[in-house]
This record gives sequence, structure tokens and C-alpha cells, in this order.
Amino acid sequence: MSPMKLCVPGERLCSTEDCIPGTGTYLRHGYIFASLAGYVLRKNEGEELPVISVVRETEAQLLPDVGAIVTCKVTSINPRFAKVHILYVGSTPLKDRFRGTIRKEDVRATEKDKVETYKSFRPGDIVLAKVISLGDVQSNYLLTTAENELGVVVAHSEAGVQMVPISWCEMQCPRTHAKEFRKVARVQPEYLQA
Amino acid sequence: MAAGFKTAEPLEYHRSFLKENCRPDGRELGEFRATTLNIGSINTADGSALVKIGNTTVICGIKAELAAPTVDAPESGYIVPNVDLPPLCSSRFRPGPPGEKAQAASQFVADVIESSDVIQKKDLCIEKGKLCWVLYCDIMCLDYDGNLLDACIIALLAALKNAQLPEVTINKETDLAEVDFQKKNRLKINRHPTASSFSVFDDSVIIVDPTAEEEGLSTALMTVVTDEEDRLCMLHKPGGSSLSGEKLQDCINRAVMRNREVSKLIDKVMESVKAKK
Amino acid sequence: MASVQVSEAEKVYIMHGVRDDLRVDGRGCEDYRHMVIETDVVSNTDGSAKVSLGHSDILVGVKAEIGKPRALVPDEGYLEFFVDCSANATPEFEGRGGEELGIDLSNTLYKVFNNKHSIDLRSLCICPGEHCWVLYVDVLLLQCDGNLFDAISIAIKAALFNTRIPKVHISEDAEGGKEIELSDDPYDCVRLNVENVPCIVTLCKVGQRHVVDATLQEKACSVASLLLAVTHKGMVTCVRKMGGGSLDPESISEMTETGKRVGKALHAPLMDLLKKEEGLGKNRQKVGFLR
Amino acid sequence: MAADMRLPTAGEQISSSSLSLLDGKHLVVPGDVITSDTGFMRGHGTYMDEEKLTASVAGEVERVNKLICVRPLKTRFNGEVGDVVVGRITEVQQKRWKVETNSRLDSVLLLSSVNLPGGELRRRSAEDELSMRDYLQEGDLISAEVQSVFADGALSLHTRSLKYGKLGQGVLVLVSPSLVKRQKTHFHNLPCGASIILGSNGYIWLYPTPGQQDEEAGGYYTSMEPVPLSDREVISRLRNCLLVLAAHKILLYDTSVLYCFESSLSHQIKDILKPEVMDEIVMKTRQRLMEQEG
Amino acid sequence: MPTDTKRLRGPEESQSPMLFLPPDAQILKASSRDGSRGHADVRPIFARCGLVSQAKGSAYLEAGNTKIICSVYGPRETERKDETDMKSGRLLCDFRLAPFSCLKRGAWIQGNEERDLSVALIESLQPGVCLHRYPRSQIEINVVVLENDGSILAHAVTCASIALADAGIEMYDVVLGCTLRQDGDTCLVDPTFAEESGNWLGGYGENQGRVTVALLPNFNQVSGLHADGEMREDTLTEAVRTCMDGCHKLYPVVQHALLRAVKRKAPPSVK
Repeated sequence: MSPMKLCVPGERLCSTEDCIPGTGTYLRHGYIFASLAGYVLRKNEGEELPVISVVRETEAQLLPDVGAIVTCKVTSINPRFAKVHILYVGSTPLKDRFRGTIRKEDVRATEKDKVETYKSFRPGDIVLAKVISLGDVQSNYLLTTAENELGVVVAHSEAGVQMVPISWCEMQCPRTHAKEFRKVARVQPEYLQA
Repeated sequence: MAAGFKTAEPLEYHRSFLKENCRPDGRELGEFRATTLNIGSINTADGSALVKIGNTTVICGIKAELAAPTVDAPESGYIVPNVDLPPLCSSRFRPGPPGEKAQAASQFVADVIESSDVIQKKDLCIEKGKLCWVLYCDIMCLDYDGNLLDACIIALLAALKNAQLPEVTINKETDLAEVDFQKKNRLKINRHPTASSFSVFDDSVIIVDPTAEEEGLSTALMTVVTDEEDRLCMLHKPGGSSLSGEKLQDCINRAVMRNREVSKLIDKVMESVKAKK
Repeated sequence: MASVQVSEAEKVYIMHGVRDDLRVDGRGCEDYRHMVIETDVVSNTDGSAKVSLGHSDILVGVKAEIGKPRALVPDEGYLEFFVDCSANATPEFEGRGGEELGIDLSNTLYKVFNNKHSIDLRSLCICPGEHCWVLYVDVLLLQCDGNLFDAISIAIKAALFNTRIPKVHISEDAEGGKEIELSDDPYDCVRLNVENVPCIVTLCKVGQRHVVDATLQEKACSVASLLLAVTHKGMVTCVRKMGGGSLDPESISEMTETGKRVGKALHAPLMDLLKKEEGLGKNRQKVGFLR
Repeated sequence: MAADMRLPTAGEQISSSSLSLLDGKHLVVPGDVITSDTGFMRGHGTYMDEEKLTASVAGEVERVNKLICVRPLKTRFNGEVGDVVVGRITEVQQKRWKVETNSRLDSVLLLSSVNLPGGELRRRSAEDELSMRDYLQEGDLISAEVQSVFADGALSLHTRSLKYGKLGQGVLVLVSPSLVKRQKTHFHNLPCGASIILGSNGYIWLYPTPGQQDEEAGGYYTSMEPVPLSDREVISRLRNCLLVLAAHKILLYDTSVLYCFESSLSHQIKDILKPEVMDEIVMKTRQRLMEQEG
Repeated sequence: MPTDTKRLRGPEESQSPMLFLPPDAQILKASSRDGSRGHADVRPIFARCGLVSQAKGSAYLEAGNTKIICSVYGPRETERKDETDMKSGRLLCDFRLAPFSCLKRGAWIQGNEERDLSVALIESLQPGVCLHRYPRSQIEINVVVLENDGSILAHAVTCASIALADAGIEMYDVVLGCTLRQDGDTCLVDPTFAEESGNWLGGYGENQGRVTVALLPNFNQVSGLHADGEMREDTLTEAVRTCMDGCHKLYPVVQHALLRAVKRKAPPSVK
């Protein structure tokens, strides 16, 4: 492997006629510049032009953005919404704490008006959700779990044991066999390993 | 998702290591992190030292000023230690006046100076009742990864050993002080205290030199200060779970050993600094 | 800083106007709004002035007190600045809201006067190493309508012009101790030479051009501005780039050039006005705060 | 460059000529007894003190049949249904925008009270809710009509007509709401070459007279094309004229604005706001207005 | 003056031994730069990234005896919320001079000078940071000057921009700083503390001043400009130009420090 090209912020990488700007870059006067210190990567993604991006070993400073899948921990619940801390964006852990809100109407896609937040989440649950808006001045990131793949992935029963999902809306404690309601995410393979 | 386990369930993560008698960074339970020392790097200070214990970095700078001694103790000078934890060293500290942790550390350092007699305050007197030295020992943490106190004491001791004060005489005619920067004198170090910190996990497992994360998860913290003649100068255990006498003795024994290691380190670095000059 | 909201379309309108040298209020790029200046408005100061520029209203009071010279310069007096952002100006300043801006403004004023010629500090010395005059310059913002720096500097110059420091007589008593006696005749006083006191010109870069005396709306359209303090001779005593944007070297030299020209030109009409006002003597009808 | 510095001029004493203008006006300050006759009804700006009708604000007494009100000179906007207002978006919230309209409380513009692109009678979807900032964001100016008044006095606005909506390039002038005369229409294309929206709330919008085709985008498209210099000159002159009129407390409506504009033509735009020029323009304008009223 | 109860205080009053020097002895000699370096030369700088383990990014910079350390935290949720934060992030700065960093011992409490420096630092860095990529977030820049031997603002700018890049904060360009001391017709680039304050105190000469410029080198844009003293306009313009040249000289060192830090981490796996 030839040594990869390195760059620092402000370096001109190429013209927009040669590449499409990817992450870690920005456009100015028809040229693509690096906005990060890292390795320059050109990748063909089936498009006419390769995508040029700058990557660091530690992922770029991701902030939760609209459409991103995030992993969060539920911190509190009330009848209208659940408050969470966002721990991961995609598979990148966040170093600092960001708060988010899952409103009642965003818990699931169907029968929105019958949702009860208490039967969907409990504090301490690990939830997979998607960012729908950055929120306004008063509220934080707005998240949704209204997709099959989204919802609770790890939850502990009242006995303190990690529960196993038994349907899309129930989980069971392996010790007491008590069932508890949750908005359960369809299990994804990578989460089984954890 | 091993990383996920670490952030989501940090305590469980640590326990799983301690069960195997080791720690997440690969150390044994009784092992200190690599300790390095750099002496005299700050030219604007009268004495300075930079200490690194693992990631934890602390710098101590000594500035000497002249003042009148107090009426109560006309023959002694002042030593004023302050520990600062600027927001630079960790995201847990905010800008503004020192928080509890910094205040506690300052007080701890002051207590160590007092109880160990590292410098005899009467050595700082220039003219009885008239003029004496004030040693401002400002300690700043540059990287906070646990075990602040050990680092502070090493930095303080090394900076004191490095310090040189100009000669001051009082002109008999004018009754004013005269300073001669050409003649500089070292301080007389009376005792060599060092601190060793321990943290207690789940009320039972004792580890030395905890990192910031270990400090946060442990149930009790303890710092033992001993001097070069194995005398116990101070024992600092702010609350937390209780500890048996036996365990305490183990800790003290470990602290005595640590004192030897640190003294050796300071001497070695002092030698190399002298050799350079 | 007190700020206003401006929509994108309004910004575009303002920027095109600046490009065509016709600002929203009809001014050209280098025109100031008209200024109203009055001195001696606060009777219990040693010197004071009130300046209104557009709707920015500034009151400056100067108090002379006897203090100890600084250790490093024993033969000079010194100036102290304090800017108070009163909640009168905008509710944003309520409580400690104006503190940051106030410190910012006074820090800049210290820099503006950080040279040996603005005020002859040695004339403020009474007795080297022991006593000197300390001039406390207190600035009060009564209303903010943009371009505070320029208005403040003009108000300070006017207030210093108006300042009268009582004469002092030093007498030595029998034991060699010195005694300071203030003249109790109010007409027996010293004036300051304010010829070299600089005026601040703030140039706001709007689009490709720059304007002086920007209104709050224009300020909102600008990402960077350059503050220059200029004396009547055209010497520059302080420069500061402000705002979140950058400037290319050509615009800096253009702006410096404009700033020097405009700043130099501010002094003559100001001094004329101050002398004219003084010429009116005691018969002058004081307007003060009632208008 | 120009820097005009001057000494302050003392507030002029009320001369007999200006007093004559006040003839027939009943002016009161708080506490003044308006009437002790109990046959009148108590309106805004008054209260009953021991059976006497007393003023609670400073202003002019207005009588409509048996109802007595005091109209304050300086006031916040007291909106009524149907008023045309100009306002600025201060906050984007869930399903509504907060609008600053110079009222005592922030006004609201509900998502359901605006015309969204793609047909008037569309149901508001969740996507619309999340993309509200694309239509109107903080700082944007709108013209709107008061749809209803909430119990606490806050106004609910609507823009469901093609003449309302987001405002493009132009200049906003703020005056006291009491200076804006109520008229059949508050939108005028002035013959001097610019258009004006006289918001009842004292927010007045000056803008270049639009061409014919502008309206179709539903009011959410704004042109960023430069406005010609000639139009700018007219707008800047109008802006300064509005400030002159407001400074002298002359009611604002299309005719008064136009007369003032014409009276100012002998002066450069930037000189209009100088006190002596202001006085001259105001005098001329007043004269013409009186002539016109006959 | 409220007493500082949160720190250990010494005697009410104490004086630096400097004040007791016999009057003829001089500690601050505005030494001419004989032989060691030319008037337009910057001191060789040494810069390294990633020293503060707890921070997202950090840098240490040494220029002569001036020593500065800087760490960057964030982006994290803003503490203070208003509309402006919705669209772009904000920079916060805590600038400190260690008490032992100056010839005369400094106070612990942040003084006006430090506040002024932090405002100047933010103004100089802001144009270089892609703040719009960090809506609703704040990025904290903490600077500690360990030893002040002149030109601290300029070097703090350079140091902070390295730390920002090391933290992986997206930037339009690195920001470099350079200070110049004008003394009559001579100008000294990157002055030491002695040169900075040297003649200043006694000098009533003409054309005295200090200029600090922050530069985005790839765009040749000036992001920060601070000057005081009293200078002719042409001197000032010339000084700005000289400072810009000084900044450009730092670029290779900064580039090298950043690339070294990138290389130290393993290269990304090419997927």
C-alpha cells in the first residue's frame, strides 16, 4: 500500500471538476479544501466522479444530525415524552452529553394516539432512535422510534436482570418471568454480541 | 460493542477486570503508573517542577516575595500553597473560582507542609520582625487523570529543591532591603515527604494510583504521606467505606516503598539538571 | 452588545445600498449621522459631556482624585476608565447583562490611551513617587443605537476638554513632611491639553465596501469591523478587528486609510464646536437632559 | 465624508401657533377628571374614581356617543380583529411562530393560518411541522392580519390572502401605533415610486413597487435581485420623511406621507433629519394638509 | 474588594524582590538582537499535539521561553441558549496566565488583561472555524500560559488553532499569529518580554507600538488585528504586512505538528 496522503485544514485538495466533496472537506470558489487534519481518501461510489474526503482515525466530531441513528439512555419519563441522553451517533461514541426528547407521538408509527410513554420506555433503558429535528429554542434534539428497527434494545426488569424481547411490545425477565411493556426494536445482529 | 459496554456499564466493566487481579490499563492492583519529572523548566519562576504520573500532569512554580512577618511569629516566613484545577485539565472543571476539589487539594498540600516540616519556616526569616520570604507555591494541573495529590506533593518537593533565592541584606544606614541577584541560595529542605493514594473498590479491593475513572467508581479514597525516615506525616481519608487496620498497614507499607522510588527519581533528575549546567 | 434582528432580505437590501453608496437613511459610506454635543452637563464632576449620535446617547463624567503614582512610572498620573451599561439603554443590560460589554469597552479605552502622547500624564504628577492626579473617566451608556465606540471617544474628548483640575500647592512643614493644599478658588484650576486625544473610527465591512458610523441594522449585516483610534495628526493609537469574520490585507489597508482620513477630519469640527460652546460663556442656556 | 456636529437646541416653548393646532382637543394626564357626569360609559384609558370618570393615561379624550376613551400618545399596539400588521418572527415553535408586533404580548402565527405552497386547502402534515423554518425563520418580516384576540390580549395572526406573507427587500420604520391612521386599505403604491404597508401596529414597511407577476409563489419566495438606485432613493427619502412626521406627531396615511415626501424634495436625503430641515419640511406639509382639508 | 475565601492567602502585602534592586541595576534590558536573530526573524517554535489526555484536542507550544498549553473540549450542548445558537456553534475561551508565568507574580483571579486576551483570541480564531457545522453547540478553548516571554497572544492563537485541528474540529484554515514591536523606525518581530516592554516605559519617542496579527495562511486573510501605542498609518500598514510574513514562516512547523499527530494514530482502514 502506498503511503496515504495527509493534509491539514485549509489545504486545497482538488477542483470540483475532479471530485465530489465528502466529509472533512468544504467548497470554496470551485475548489475542494480540507477542513480536518487527516488522511485524504478518494473513493468511487458508482458516480461519475470519485468522492474525496478527509478522515481521521478517531471519527470526525459527529453531532447528532437529522436522519442519524443514535443510541441513547432513557433518563426520565412523563406522560408526554421521554428524555434521553444520546450516547452514540451511529457507532461513534459521543464524548460529551447531548440531551434528546422522544415525544409521545413519535414513539411508534401506528395508533399514535394510544401510545403510553410508561408502556414504551423506562429510565435506564438503552434505546435506538432516529433524529428528526434539532429542536427549537426550548427543546432539545427530537428523536423518533417509529420504525421497526428502532426502540428499546437493552432493558432491565424490576428484579434488575436484563430482559429478553418476546414481542414488539413486550419483554420478559428471565428470572421472574414477569413481562413488561416496551417499544421493542427488532433485534439487529450487531446488538446480539453486546 | 466492547466500547459500548464500557460507556453504558462502566462499573461492571471495571469489576470484570478486577476479578482477574488486573486493571483496564493493564496494570496490576499495586502498580503505580510511570512517573516522570522535569525540573526547572520555567525561567520566570524561582523554582519549578513538572510531574507526570501516567497522564496526570501537574506543574508547580515557586515565586518568592518579601514581606513583614506576623507579630505572632516574628521569626518565621510564609509558605502559601495553592492548587488550581483549570478547565484546561479536564472537562469536569469549570472556569471561575476554584471548586471544592481544588480547595481541598490546596488545604491538603498546606497540611502536608505544616505536618511534615518540609521547610522550617524560620529559615525563611531575613530579619526578625522586619523582613522574611513568602514562598508562593502555585500548583497547576494540566491534565487530570486521577491521583492529583501524589503528583502535587512530588511537584512541590521537586520545585522547592530547585528553588534559588537571591541574597537579601538590610542596609544598616538606610534601613532598606537590598537584593543581590548575583548571589543565589538554595532552600534548606528539612524533610522529604511523598504521598501515595489508594482507592477502594466495592468496599474491599484496594488499588494504588487510581485513574480519574477509577476514582469516580471507587467507594473510598485514601492518601498516605510518609517521609524519608518512614515516618507517617499524614493520613487523608475523606469518608467513604471503612477499612480494616490490616489493610491500612498494607497501604502504609506500600507508601514507604513508594517514598524510596520517588526520592530516587527526584535525586536522579536533580543530578542530571546539575550535570547539564 | 445590543443587537437587532434583520431578515435575510433586509440584509441584501442594505448591502446593495452600501455598494451604491446610498445607505438606508440616505447617507454615503463615509457620512456620520449628525451629532449633538454638550459639555458641563453634570455639576458634581470635574468635567463632563453628553453626546448623541443618532439615538446613541453617551454621558461621560471625569473626576480628578489624588492618588499614588504607579511604581514603574513614579512621575506620571494616570487615567482609569469605567463603562457602565445602564439598563436604561436596553433591557439586555439588566442585572449583570451589561458587564461583559462594559469591560470590553473599557479594556479598549485603556488601549486607546496606552501611549505617551494622548494626554500628558506627567502634567498630572504632583509629587513624584508620592502623589499624582488620577482621572476617573466614567462612561454611561444611556441609549444604544450603534457605533458606541466612536460616540464614546468623542464624548471623552469633550469631557476632558471640559475638565478643570484644581491647582495644588505643596508646602513643607517644619519636620520636612509635605502637605498638599487644594486651591479653594474654583477659577484657579488647570486645564488639560486634549489636542492629542484620539477619536475612534469604527469601520464596518458591509459586502465589499466599508461604512463609518454603522447603525445597528448595518452592523447586523457585517461580519467584521475595524476599530481605529486616530489623533488629529493622523497617528493611530489603537487598532482592533472585531466580529467573527476575516479581512483581506487590501481591505485592511483601505480601511486604515479611510479611518485615518475620517478620524483626522473629526477633530477640527469637534474642537471648533467645543471652543464655540465655551465662547458662549455662562450665558449659554444649558439643555442637559431636557429636550 | 461628512460629520455634522452641533450644540443642542433647547426644546422650544409651545408657541401660540402650535397651540392653535390643539384647539378643540381635550388633552388629559393620568388623574385628570374627564367628567363627573355619570351618564357616560367607561372606555380604555379611564377608570372610575368616586363616581368620577378619570384618565389613567396621558393622551387625547375621544367620545363616541356615550363611550369615553383616552387614546394615549405613546403606547403599545392594542390589536383588534382585522387590523393589518407588520411583524417579525422571533421564534419557531411547534406548529406556530412567535411574532413580535409591538403588542404587550408576543403574537402567534399558527401553522394552520398560513398558506403553504401547493394549494390552499392542504392538510398540515408532520413534515410541514418540521420544515417550518424553511418557510419563515427567526428574523423574517411578515405582513399579516389579526385573526383573533386571545383572552389574555395576545394576538393570533393569519396570512391567508395573497397580499400577506413574507416580506422581501425593503426598509422597516418603527413609529408609535397611535400615529397610524386607520384606513380602508393599509397597502399603498405611492405615486412617487415606492410602496408602503402602514401596519396598524406602528411597523411600517417600505418596499419597491412590485411588478405584476410576483404573487404566484404564495408569498414565500423573495427576490434577492438588487433594487435599482432610483427606487432606493425614493425609499430612503420616504423613510426619513416617516421619521420626520413621527417626530412631530403627525398622523401617518398615504396623503400625509406623500405631501411630506414632496415637501422634502428640495433637500438632500441625508439632510432631512437635521432639526432645522425637519422643522421646515413639517411646516410645509402641515400647510398643505390644512389646505387640502380646506 | 471581597476577600478570596476559596484560596489560601499569604500575608496582606508582599513585594517582589525586583523592587528592592539598587536603582542602577537593570533586569529588563531591551537587548539588541546581536547576532542571535535578525529583526524580522521569528523565534524557532516547537509545537506538539495531544498532551492533555482528557481533552478532545490539545497543543503545547514553545517559542523561545514563551510556553503555552491549550486544550479544546466539545462540541457539547450550549449552556446559554438564544436564537443565534440554532444555526451555528460558538467558541468559548478561558485564558489564564499561570501565577508564576510572569516576572512579577500574578493573581489567581482572572484579571482584565486575561479577559481581554480571551476576547482577542476568540475574535482571531472564529473566522477559521466552520462553526455552522456545530449548531447548538459550544467549543471550549482553554489556554494556560506557563511562561510569558513575550508575544503571548500571537502564540496562543497559533497554539489554540493547532489544538482545534487536533480535536478534529472542522476548520476553514489553521490560524497563525505573529506580534511585532515598533520602536521608532526599527521593528522587532516576535519580541521577547524584555523587547516588548523595554523602551516602552521610558520612551516618549514617536512611532511606538505593538501589533498582533492573526492570519489564515491559505487564504491570506487577516482574522485578527490588535495594535496599540502610537504609530503612523504607513508604519501600521507596513507592520501588518511584516507580521503576515512572520505568520507564514510558522506554517511548516504547524503543519508538521499536525501531521505528526495524525500519523501517530493508526491510519483508517480503507473500506
